Amino acid sequence: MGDAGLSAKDTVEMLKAVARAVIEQVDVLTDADLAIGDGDHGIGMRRGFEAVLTALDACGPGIDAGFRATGMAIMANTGGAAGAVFGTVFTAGAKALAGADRLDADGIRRFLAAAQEGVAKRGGVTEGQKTMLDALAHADRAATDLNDLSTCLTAAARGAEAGVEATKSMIATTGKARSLGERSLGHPDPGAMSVAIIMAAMRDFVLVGVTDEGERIG
Amino acid sequence: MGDAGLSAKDTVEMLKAVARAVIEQVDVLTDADLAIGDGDHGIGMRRGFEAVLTALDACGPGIDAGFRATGMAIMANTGGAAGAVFGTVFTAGAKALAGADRLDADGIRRFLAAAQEGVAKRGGVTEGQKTMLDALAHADRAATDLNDLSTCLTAAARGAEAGVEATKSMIATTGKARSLGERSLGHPDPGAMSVAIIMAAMRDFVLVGVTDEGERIG
Amino acid sequence: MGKPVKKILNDPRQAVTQMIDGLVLASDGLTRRLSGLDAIVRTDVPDGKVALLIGGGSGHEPLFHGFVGQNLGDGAACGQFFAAPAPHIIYEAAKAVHRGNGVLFLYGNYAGDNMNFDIAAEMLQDEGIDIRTVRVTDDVAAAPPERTHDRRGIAGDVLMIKIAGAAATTLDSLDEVERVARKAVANVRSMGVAVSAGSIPETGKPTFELADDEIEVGMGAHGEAGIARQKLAPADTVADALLDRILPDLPFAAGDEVALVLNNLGATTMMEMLVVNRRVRQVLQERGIIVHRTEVGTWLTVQEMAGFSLTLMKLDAELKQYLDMPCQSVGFSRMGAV
Amino acid sequence: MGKPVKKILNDPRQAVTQMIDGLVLASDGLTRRLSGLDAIVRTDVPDGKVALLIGGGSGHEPLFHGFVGQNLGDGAACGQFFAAPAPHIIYEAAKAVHRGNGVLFLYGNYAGDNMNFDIAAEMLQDEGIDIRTVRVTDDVAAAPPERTHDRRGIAGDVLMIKIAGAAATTLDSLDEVERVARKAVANVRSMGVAVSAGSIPETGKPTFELADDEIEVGMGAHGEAGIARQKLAPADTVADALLDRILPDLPFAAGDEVALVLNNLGATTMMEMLVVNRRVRQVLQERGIIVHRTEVGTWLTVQEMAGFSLTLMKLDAELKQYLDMPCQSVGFSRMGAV
Ligand SMILES: Nc1ncnc2c1ncn2[C@@H]1O[C@H](COP(=O)(O)OP(=O)(O)O)[C@@H](O)[C@H]1O
Ligand SMILES: Nc1ncnc2c1ncn2[C@@H]1O[C@H](COP(=O)(O)OP(=O)(O)O)[C@@H](O)[C@H]1O
Ligand SMILES: [Mg+2]
Ligand SMILES: [Mg+2]
Ligand SMILES: [Mg+2]
Ligand SMILES: [Mg+2]
Repeated sequence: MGDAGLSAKDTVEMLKAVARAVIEQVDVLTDADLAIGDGDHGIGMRRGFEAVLTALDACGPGIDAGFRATGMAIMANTGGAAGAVFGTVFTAGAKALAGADRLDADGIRRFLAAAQEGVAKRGGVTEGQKTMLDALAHADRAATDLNDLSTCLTAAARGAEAGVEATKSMIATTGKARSLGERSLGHPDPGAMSVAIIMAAMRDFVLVGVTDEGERIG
Repeated sequence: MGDAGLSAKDTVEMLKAVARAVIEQVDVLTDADLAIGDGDHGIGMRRGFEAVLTALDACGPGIDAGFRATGMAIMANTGGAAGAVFGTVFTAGAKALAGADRLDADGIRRFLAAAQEGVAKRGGVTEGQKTMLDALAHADRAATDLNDLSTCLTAAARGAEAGVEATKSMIATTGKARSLGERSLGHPDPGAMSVAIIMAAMRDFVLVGVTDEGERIG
Repeated sequence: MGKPVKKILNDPRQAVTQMIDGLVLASDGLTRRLSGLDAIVRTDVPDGKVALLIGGGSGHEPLFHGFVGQNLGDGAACGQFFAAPAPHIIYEAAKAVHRGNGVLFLYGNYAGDNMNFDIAAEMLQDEGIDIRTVRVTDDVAAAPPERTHDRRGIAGDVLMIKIAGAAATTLDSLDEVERVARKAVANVRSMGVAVSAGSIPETGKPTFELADDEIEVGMGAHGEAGIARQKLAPADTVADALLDRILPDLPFAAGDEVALVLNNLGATTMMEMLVVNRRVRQVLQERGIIVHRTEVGTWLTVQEMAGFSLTLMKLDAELKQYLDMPCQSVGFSRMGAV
Repeated sequence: MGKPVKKILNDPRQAVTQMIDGLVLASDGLTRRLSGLDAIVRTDVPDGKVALLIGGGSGHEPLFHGFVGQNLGDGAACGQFFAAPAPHIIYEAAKAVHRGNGVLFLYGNYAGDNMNFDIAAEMLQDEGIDIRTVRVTDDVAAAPPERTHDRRGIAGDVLMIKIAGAAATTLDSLDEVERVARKAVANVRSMGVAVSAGSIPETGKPTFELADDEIEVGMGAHGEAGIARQKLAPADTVADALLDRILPDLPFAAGDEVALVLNNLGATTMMEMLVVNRRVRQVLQERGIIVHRTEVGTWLTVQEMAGFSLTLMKLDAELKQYLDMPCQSVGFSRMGAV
């Protein structure tokens, strides 16, 4: 598959896999937020993505429908900074994917570009402020010019990881970590970690491979 | 000395010795009150008897004056149940000693009798309710018919101790320990312990012996 | 629990007197301190007013002295930590608020308070001042119904001071104010639950020990033993346990109108108290008991003790009238029914 | 600190919704819940009234939702634990209190709250509803004076809601209410000190660690880092440290009239706060600063966190007028100047 990209149905499956992956990491994300925030990032993301699982069962046809359902569920159920920014990631992504009937590498790049733009606008942030935007930006750059879906997502996931690493050497200038100043150095940004989890889950879903009928192939 | 009893001046010295002895035991009394009360008996008694030391410096002539000054200082500065009952012990004692020009065995018995009567009336208690009244009563009975001051006080102090022992096998039916019911068994009553400290201090003062000029004699 | 609790104080032995200064300053002119005494009185007690004197040991702030104000206490005699005030403090406070129409003493039923207030009352009566005494005995855990005179006063104080204070502003005879206070105390019942201990600054020692998974139902405001030490339980279970003792005690019956108080002993969160309130209301509704007024807050504390108490008072038209009046003090203020 | 804190709750994940039910019940008919939503609104918002919508994360009770009532907030959007409310909750709450005369959004300045309230504001403005936003930025420890827009909102919320609520009842245009709120926020300054941490029930974990002999000056209401972690100090020293940062910041000068708030973060005793108040007043008197009104209590909490914050607001005749008006809610009630 790969090149052909994912059908709407498989896109929904992929987004469910993403949700399950984030939910699994609740403690890791909470501990990261305890270190430089208020310790609720994990439980907030779990709230949001548990709602995503339900929402995806009821979402309409079209690639963008899955992304929109995901974004709205996050926006409505997560709360906090994460609810706004991760909700924006997927609703902005949905707009960028309007009309697409398969999700391919180009779609992923349009998703990442729209997500960055949306978050930057909503959060009033730019790269280097130690937020999830840094992971998005790294993922986007890593995915440039890779036209095979699995290759593109593999690069994007690796890029997101690099973005998390990069946040360790940044001083937070927004969010609850801002007041730590220097003391935020050395700690990764929890939201950036969530982005990495999301991109890795997309990659894993595509690498394992799934037919349009949802049967796993070798 | 002994038979002759104490002069007013020595009585004041004796009461100061009593005050110092109680103040020394602050932690013992507080821990006893922590076990079956609210843990403030020691600090309350210290407040009261620190004021007694000051008051005794300014008190007038006469045996009863020292007892009255002591009782008023306790009443005004201790607070809680102890302030009322130990204040009563000495003010009632003062009334009983009115006119006496020396403090002898008979005076000690009148003091103990008046103290019991006053506390019973003020506290609405009788023997056996696990209060300081039990120590007073035991002390009084032990002192009966002993006409030598030091012998009388030695017996009274031993009696007070026996009273403390007796309270261990009583179930409190008044004060903060009441709600413990059965669980107050085994614990001595803090107020009774204070009575024992007071009587022991009087005994020690007389046994060591002091001339009317306040010089220690062998 | 073991090591002394961190507190932001100066010399602990000065804490009570410094607290009183801070309290008077916080009242924005509503109260003043009797010079050299641990007593607080209203600056503006009207002539001829029946005076209400409250008081008790310190360490329970904002009660008792934080309840001196408009339509509340006219004065308060403050004791040291967990210790009833000495007679001369009560005596001076009573003289300072007396306006020729008698003084009602209202305080919790503890041996120490009873004896010290009685001594003061005798001194004042010797001077021909009319003194009446009403002791709050709302703690059902402290003694069986036939021995209410052995019961401790806990958060029922909040409603008692509210009602007696409003009555003392409204009625013009001490007899009448005493009558209203006696009716109120006869109709109020409470029980508390302890979750963790508070400590006295001067000793730094917790007043009792509770295991990390234990609570004690019915424990008194100074750590006096309760009726059952048990494992930590869900809020609904705890609420039911309190109601099971309180409701049959008066008893409270279908059709009764009540005032409901949830009092925080110190460190419990408002969230917990509101979750408990939700369950309490479910049960009261099932029983057909109507809640006329609810108060959820922090009034009778035991330093940083965690836990809370539940209080119900059965109301009639007269008690409702006084409960609904406005009041203002550092510790308790209400706009009043409008 | 290590082991999960004992709390009297049912399922921790149900705590927020059960708390909201309990809060509405505690308001004795003054408020209602928007069905199926974590939002509370007054039952009786008059037609044509300028609406005041407040809100924020839960876990800080009685703020924010406990401040919905008479002459206070008309409605509140409630988030989960320490998490800003989602946009649709804010949207629905705003629609429920809107009476054709616009809505003022008043909340603490946090990235999460800002983004979620902004999203809702955009949705409402698309529908032609006039929305204005005032963010509380009183925490001087959070950023230097030239970057007040980076400052957190802490206990200044109490005075802000009191004043904006009274103004929204009195004034008939959103412009005017917004003007008063902006004047108030421009004149309020706060700083807090943390003594021990609170914990989120769902995780049972304290939001930060402090040694048994340490305090942190300037720490935020969610455990955000402060300006100095130091050894436990006497109350007077701590009061001075807070004033040293707050007074020069506005600055507050001789002759200024101020409102003074001492807010308990949870487990601190009222006695400690009053001892601190005593010192604060000594210093203000030395500086010639006049205290018009004092509030000492527990409003912006961080669960069972110990510590408190000091807030000063410089007042003019208009702000005093609104501050002195009566108000009533579960979390904050005043009889008003009489
Ligand atoms: N202004 C902002 N713009 C973009 N992302 C932000 C912003 N503020 C915070 N974030 C992201 O949100 C994360 C925190 O999310 P979370 O803890 O759930 O919310 P909160 O900070 O409200 O508790 C941070 O790690 C950061 O990545
Ligand atoms: N009704 C009473 N009559 C006589 N003595 C009493 C009474 N109640 C308490 N006491 C005595 O007071 C002691 C407690 O004193 P203290 O702890 O200082 O006062 P409080 O109980 O008010 O804290 C008890 O140990 C008991 O001996
Ligand atoms: Mg967070
Ligand atoms: Mg005691
Ligand atoms: Mg005591
Ligand atoms: Mg948060």
